[in-house]
Amino acid sequence: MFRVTREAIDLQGLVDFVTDPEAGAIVTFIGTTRNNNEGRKVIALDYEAYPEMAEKELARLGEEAKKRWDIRRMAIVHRIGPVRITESSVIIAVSAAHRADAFEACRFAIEEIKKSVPIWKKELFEGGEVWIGTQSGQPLPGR
Amino acid sequence: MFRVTREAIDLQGLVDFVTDPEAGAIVTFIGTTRNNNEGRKVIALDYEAYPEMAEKELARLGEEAKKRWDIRRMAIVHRIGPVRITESSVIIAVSAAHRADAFEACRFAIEEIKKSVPIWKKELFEGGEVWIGTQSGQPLPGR
Amino acid sequence: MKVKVKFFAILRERAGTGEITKEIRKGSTVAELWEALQRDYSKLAPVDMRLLYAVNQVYVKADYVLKERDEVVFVPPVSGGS
Amino acid sequence: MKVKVKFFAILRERAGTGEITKEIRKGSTVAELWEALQRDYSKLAPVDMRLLYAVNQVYVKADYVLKERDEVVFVPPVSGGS
Repeated sequence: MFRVTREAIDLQGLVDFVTDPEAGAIVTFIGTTRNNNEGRKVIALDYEAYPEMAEKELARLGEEAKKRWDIRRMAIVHRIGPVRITESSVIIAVSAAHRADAFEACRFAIEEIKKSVPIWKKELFEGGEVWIGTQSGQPLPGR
Repeated sequence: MFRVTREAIDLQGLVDFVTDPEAGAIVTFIGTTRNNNEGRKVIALDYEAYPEMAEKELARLGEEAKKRWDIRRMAIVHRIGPVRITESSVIIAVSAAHRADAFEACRFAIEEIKKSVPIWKKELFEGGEVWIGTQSGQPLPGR
Repeated sequence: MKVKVKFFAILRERAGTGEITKEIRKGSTVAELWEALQRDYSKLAPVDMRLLYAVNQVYVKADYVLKERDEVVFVPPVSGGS
Repeated sequence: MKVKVKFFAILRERAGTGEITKEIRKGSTVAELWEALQRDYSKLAPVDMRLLYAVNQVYVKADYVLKERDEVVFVPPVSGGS
């Protein structure tokens, strides 16, 4: 399951999806909106995706993980739109016979998402907003 | 939250417990009963604990993780009694500002549980049962 | 010939639109299309970030030669995850 | 003086009981208590595994000197997790 959604992500649903009788370990990563970033008071993160390509890239990354580690199943769901403090922007769930594979594949997935998947976040903070990763020096002033 | 319980473990409850406005990452580890082990067809794992000491050891391990990594909150719940295929025997949830700390502290916790926490599992398999870690050669015949 | 261009995130805001159809010469590369778009949309240039190029939802190099009806996206630095 | 001994897992099964009270000499160590228990419960010996010792829910060394009403547990190899 490799999806982009506007809805809140259902953690238990993802874990159920990767649950497998051959698995002894499930590792999940949940990315949540933090109330601060580089000294700014964050109000929310607003995510935008190129959805068709983002889902393809997530699936490609899942295939890559299956080649590298002995894992059973993987699910990644990324939310788009505004994600408020403590809410989840992304959840990754990986099952494997043994825990080392599950940990490493899960870590790999979140690192790769941050490199190649066409999803962008705008940080809405007290006093302005900025597209993360595009800052040329100072954040843009609020509009 | 560091507990031993006879009930099924509520993943979402643990994640809610560690959710924190200062956290950007939550990592969970779920240990599940696998349908096979060393060539045996596993029916269930039956866990037993020295519960008061097990909870103290889990809490001690949580304190140790807080010293080593910059984490926000941690919860560990270990189930005892029979845990059937695909069911969870242990769930660890860790929140942190940054993902590296959450991953490393979670991995540390499960490795330490397997070393020091007074919990034991008896494997019930087709044809017998065995206390894992006490095998002197062959598994004991079924009774 | 015509290609479809989609803009996302900071480029969408700078272009003031999410999707356009653009007439280009046969044999144009994706890099040449980007140069033409910078002339059409003054706010796109100068771009102070490294862009990647995607055609029909796959990353391509700057010298990729476009075909009729290709869907082209100029990908600003991605920042998904959390 | 008396101490409480709890048996868990394989030792509980071998002893046929989960908890006993045992009379010992003052100054006895936890290792000496274990030797005495092996005489009381023939199935406990020989123990084909490495045991740890816990007194009042804290791990201790073999030469730990017991006190009246201590709660002693002989810890077989742990195997929690999954």
